[in-house]
Amino acid sequence: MNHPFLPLLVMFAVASVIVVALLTVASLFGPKSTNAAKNDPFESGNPPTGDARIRFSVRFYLVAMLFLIFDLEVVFLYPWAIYFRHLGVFGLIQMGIFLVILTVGYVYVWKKGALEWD
Amino acid sequence: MDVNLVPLLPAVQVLVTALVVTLRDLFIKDGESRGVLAFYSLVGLGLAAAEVFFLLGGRQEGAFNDSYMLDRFALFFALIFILAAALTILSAIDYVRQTGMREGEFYALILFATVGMIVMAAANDLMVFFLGLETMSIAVYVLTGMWRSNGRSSEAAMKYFLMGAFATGFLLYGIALIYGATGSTNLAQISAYLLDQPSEWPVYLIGGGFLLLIGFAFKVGAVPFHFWVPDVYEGAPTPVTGFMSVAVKAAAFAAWARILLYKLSPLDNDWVFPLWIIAIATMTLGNLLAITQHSIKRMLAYSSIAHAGYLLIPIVVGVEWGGLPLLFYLLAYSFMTLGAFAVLTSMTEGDESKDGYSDFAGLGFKRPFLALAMALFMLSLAGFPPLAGFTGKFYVFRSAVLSGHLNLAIIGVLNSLLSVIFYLRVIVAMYMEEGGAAGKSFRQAPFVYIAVAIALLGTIYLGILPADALDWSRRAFGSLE
Amino acid sequence: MDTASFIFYLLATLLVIASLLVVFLRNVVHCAMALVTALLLIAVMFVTLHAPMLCVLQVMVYAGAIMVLFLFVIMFLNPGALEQQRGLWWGFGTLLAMMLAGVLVPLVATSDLPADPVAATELFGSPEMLAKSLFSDYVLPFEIASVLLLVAIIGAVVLAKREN
Amino acid sequence: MIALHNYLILSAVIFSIGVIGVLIRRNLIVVLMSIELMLNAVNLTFIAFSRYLGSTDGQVIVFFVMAVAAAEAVIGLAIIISVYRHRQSLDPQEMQLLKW
Amino acid sequence: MQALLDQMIQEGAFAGVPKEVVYTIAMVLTAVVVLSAFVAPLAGVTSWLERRVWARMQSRVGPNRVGPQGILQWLADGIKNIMKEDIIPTAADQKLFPLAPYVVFMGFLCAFVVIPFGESLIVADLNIGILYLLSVTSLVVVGILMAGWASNNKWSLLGGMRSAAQIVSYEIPAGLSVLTVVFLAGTLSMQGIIKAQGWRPWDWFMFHNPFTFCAFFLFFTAALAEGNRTPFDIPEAESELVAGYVTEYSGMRFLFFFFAEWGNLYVIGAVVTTLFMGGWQVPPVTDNPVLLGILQFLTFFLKAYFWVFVAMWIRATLPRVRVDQLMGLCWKYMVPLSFICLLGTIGFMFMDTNSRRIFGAITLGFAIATIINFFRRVGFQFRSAKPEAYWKPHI
Repeated sequence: MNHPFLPLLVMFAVASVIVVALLTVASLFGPKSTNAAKNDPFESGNPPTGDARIRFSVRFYLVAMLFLIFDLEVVFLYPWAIYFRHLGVFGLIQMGIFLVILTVGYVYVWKKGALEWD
Repeated sequence: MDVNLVPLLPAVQVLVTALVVTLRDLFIKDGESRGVLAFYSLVGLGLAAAEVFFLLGGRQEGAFNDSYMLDRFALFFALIFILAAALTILSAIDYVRQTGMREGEFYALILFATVGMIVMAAANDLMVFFLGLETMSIAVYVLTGMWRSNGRSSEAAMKYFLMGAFATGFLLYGIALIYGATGSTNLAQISAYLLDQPSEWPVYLIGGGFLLLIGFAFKVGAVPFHFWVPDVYEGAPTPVTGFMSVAVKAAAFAAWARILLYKLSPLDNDWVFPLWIIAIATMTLGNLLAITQHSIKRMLAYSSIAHAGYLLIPIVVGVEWGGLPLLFYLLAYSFMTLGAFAVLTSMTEGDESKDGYSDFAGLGFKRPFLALAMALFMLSLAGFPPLAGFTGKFYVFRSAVLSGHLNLAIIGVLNSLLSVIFYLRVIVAMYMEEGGAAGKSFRQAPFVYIAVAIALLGTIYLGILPADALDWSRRAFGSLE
Repeated sequence: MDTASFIFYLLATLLVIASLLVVFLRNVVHCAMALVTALLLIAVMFVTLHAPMLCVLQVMVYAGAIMVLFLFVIMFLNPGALEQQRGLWWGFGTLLAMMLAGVLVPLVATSDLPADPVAATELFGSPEMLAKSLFSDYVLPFEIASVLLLVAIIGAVVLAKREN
Repeated sequence: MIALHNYLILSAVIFSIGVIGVLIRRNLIVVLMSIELMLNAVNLTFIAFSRYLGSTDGQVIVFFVMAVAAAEAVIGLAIIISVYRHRQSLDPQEMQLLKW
Repeated sequence: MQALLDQMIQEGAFAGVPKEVVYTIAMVLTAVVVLSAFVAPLAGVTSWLERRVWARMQSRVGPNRVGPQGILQWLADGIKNIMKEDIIPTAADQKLFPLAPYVVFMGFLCAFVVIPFGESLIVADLNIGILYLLSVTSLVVVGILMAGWASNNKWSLLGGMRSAAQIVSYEIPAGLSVLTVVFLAGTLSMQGIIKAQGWRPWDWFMFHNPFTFCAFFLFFTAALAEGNRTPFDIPEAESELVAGYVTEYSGMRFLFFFFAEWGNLYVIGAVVTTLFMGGWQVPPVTDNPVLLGILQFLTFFLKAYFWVFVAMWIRATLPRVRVDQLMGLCWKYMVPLSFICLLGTIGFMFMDTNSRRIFGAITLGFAIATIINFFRRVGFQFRSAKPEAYWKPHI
């Protein structure tokens, strides 16, 4: 029962209650007058044109892809960092190989221009 | 912690080559020749092959707590993979330029896939195997979709990827259940557990074995899970198709042989019957559908399904008789299939792959060498003596007979007879019809000719003088003990 | 019913609902959000199974990175139109998968499974223990994983980046 | 305490739900998400086993499964993008060249 | 917390009540107190202070009407927002649109769980503390994308996408710079990291060696970018994108986003303090646990708030960077740099303590020299310009 994550759960529950309470209060006090103009998407006062769900450039995908791969790299580095003292030079070599291989990926991406934002 | 790095040598060699090729490619300007990359790749593969031979002579050891065993079995397969990679690269040099694919990445990905395969064949731990499999699969998915100006290529990649990832799910679930039952992913410990407590296995262990089986069946394209094969093989760039049908299949069979056939053999009784059905269905369906095809590439895809069926026979037969024919047949199959796809590659004109029967019409007069080689590959695939295919089939069916699976042998022979129809059709087209595509001369595509010649030599050699290779196969499988 | 069981059944119910939503909702973005929910619930389950490290990694890698990638691609393609529901095929597929569940569930629902977890020490599931296992028993998979990630980087650039 | 088979049944059910998604959905991205769901169900199995066997191996394996899932997601989505460039559709039924 | 409770239970403070109930009630109470008496005023006062500081730096006055010096401005704003209409546009996604602020807000609140205000003043000292913080941050991205997409507005969608791309990119250098500290501390627990440092500045990780000093700046920069703060506030660049992903929001839901943003500012300060500046470490001046606790809290709070102030200062000083500069800075400079910092720190771990201390001292000396130089320059400005208003902050 005395789980280390229990405070987190409690915090979460309390926060939810507060958020919901605030929203309820707001909806009780706030005015409710709707009209067509208010419900339109905001486009700096112009009448909205076209669909808002425009298509995006593929570079967003490339950034997210890079993030995902490097995030995994960081994720692997964390356990290594806390255990590094016990691993010594052997650990250094292990991680060295890992990092060299991924650095090739980094250089590759850079030279291919996937890091350019235009 | 034992740190014995010698067994990693071939895999590391190929990996380093791949890294070098990747990096070198970045520093060649657009428009300059990238021929040096293919050269690097071939040299690296050659060195890896030399290392394999060197290691064959020495003592075979495991590394990393025996989670990686580079025994003769693994070395045998490493040779097949290196051979397949080298022939693929050779036959692709002109093709890649012609189709506008990215050369550096193409060679590098072939090499990365090879690394994954070597790891798969040597893996003595389910996690090592799994990661090797994924490295290989992902590289091959990308290779399949690399011909970006061609819509078929990316669709084939899509299909291959979805099927592969779906199969991965099953495979992984199987690994999870086996891990749960035995408390380990190390094959040595798993098999020790199986021998320790005979027949008191929990149900989910057997279930895990079956899930692994499904995963493998997907990867080799055995019948209920074969439907992706023709489309993917047809859509992929031709050299990649050759690589897939040989190396990927061999890698899957290597892992299958080591994991299911050998280490989990105590569970055999449960899956012999389903496998028997799968084997028969795979060869029959593959051959029947191959007859109806109009494209040689697609025909070869179905033929590759059928060959997966033949290769399943030794697996049904079991450890005692199945080892030698499985390995030998894979070797023979590699040569003839790679050769056939190399010829097919040479037929490409510009952006179009000329792979219909009609495109081959009259090739015998235009390009006598290519046509002759193609004819021999077809005959070998059909199982005519004195070619490699015949020897391989002979030993496969012999093992079935000796182990008392006479029915399998009979169906196999009947299937081989059936397959003659569509293999001979190619020869008929080449020598008895006219028109069709021109194919490439030696001057236009010298490397394809070299690849074809190597494959042809192998096919003939294994057919006429199989003794050495048989001996190798026997000792390779024996090293699993 | 004690608290632990209550939490388990609550999580399990929510998880099944979230997974069903992933599969049956018609709007792709809604599916993605349902999947995020399912992944978070699985992360919470990891905590109840004494795997706090895996829990945060699950949130970081799956919910925080993989799902962002999915959302980016959804935004990139913006399929817009809702997928049409097709009664027959949906029913058939569902039936097939239920047959699979019918095989899998009895498989694992046996009584020869340990009923109680091994008494967990303070260290079990801690980052230190995980690191110890990862860097002594799983060195080789770790290195292969780097190759895998490299292949993924190269593949993604090859397939998705526009040629200059 | 909750017995192990509860967790296993749960993950088998989630796995099957993922399979449903792969079989019935026509939107490739959702199919990919269903595959991710399947892998996660397997992760749950691993973690449950690791807890009840008292071995850390299961947790380390999940580490690797995450790496694999990430690589698969990256490649899968890249392939989806390249298919979309040719087809302008995410529906496998509309691929004309290759029959599904 | 736990120790204190255990002691009280032992002394018979809650006789007859089961232990679990006591714990649970204590936790709920703590959570309520933390949320309503600390987090809310903190974010609110920060918003007021930011406007004040910013105004002074631009020779304006800023809000000074509600309460003394306008300090209750945030309450007035809060009440105003509660009275506002909660508009959900017809074109918006009716399910995800209301949910998005909630996700962002929760992600921000969850961060407070692991922030160590004192030796025993922490809601939960998880053994994965810092990773937990990073994972919570990455969850906010989902909320932002949700808001951007659900609004069905071009500004929102573009703002959300940019914001998400920016946050995820800067998470890499942030994670790598945190790693340098994790290396030195050998633990992921927030308390463990603080305990590995001392109260003296030269015991802080910031001045451990030149590389950690560099890592500190990288982390702070990356954290600002993750919080969408100037100079990295492209996603909300009002001249381009109106208000980014919050364009369509109004009333309470709008407030939640901003609440999270200002609160997040403090979280950044707190994390920087924990990782690089010795956290709550105080000189051992007293044995009284209560007094010590207060001292620790004040130390931590002030250190953290100093960085909040720096963030405000930066916002008032620097112009916004362009979007391509933003991504280029992250991927081409900060990622490799943080890698170098990491490798350098590893190198220093193999160095013996004494030689290591020399480098630490040089780093500290450099920092002090910079600060002194800064004040010299400021003094020069004052002397030559004689701006009288500077000395009247109470206007």
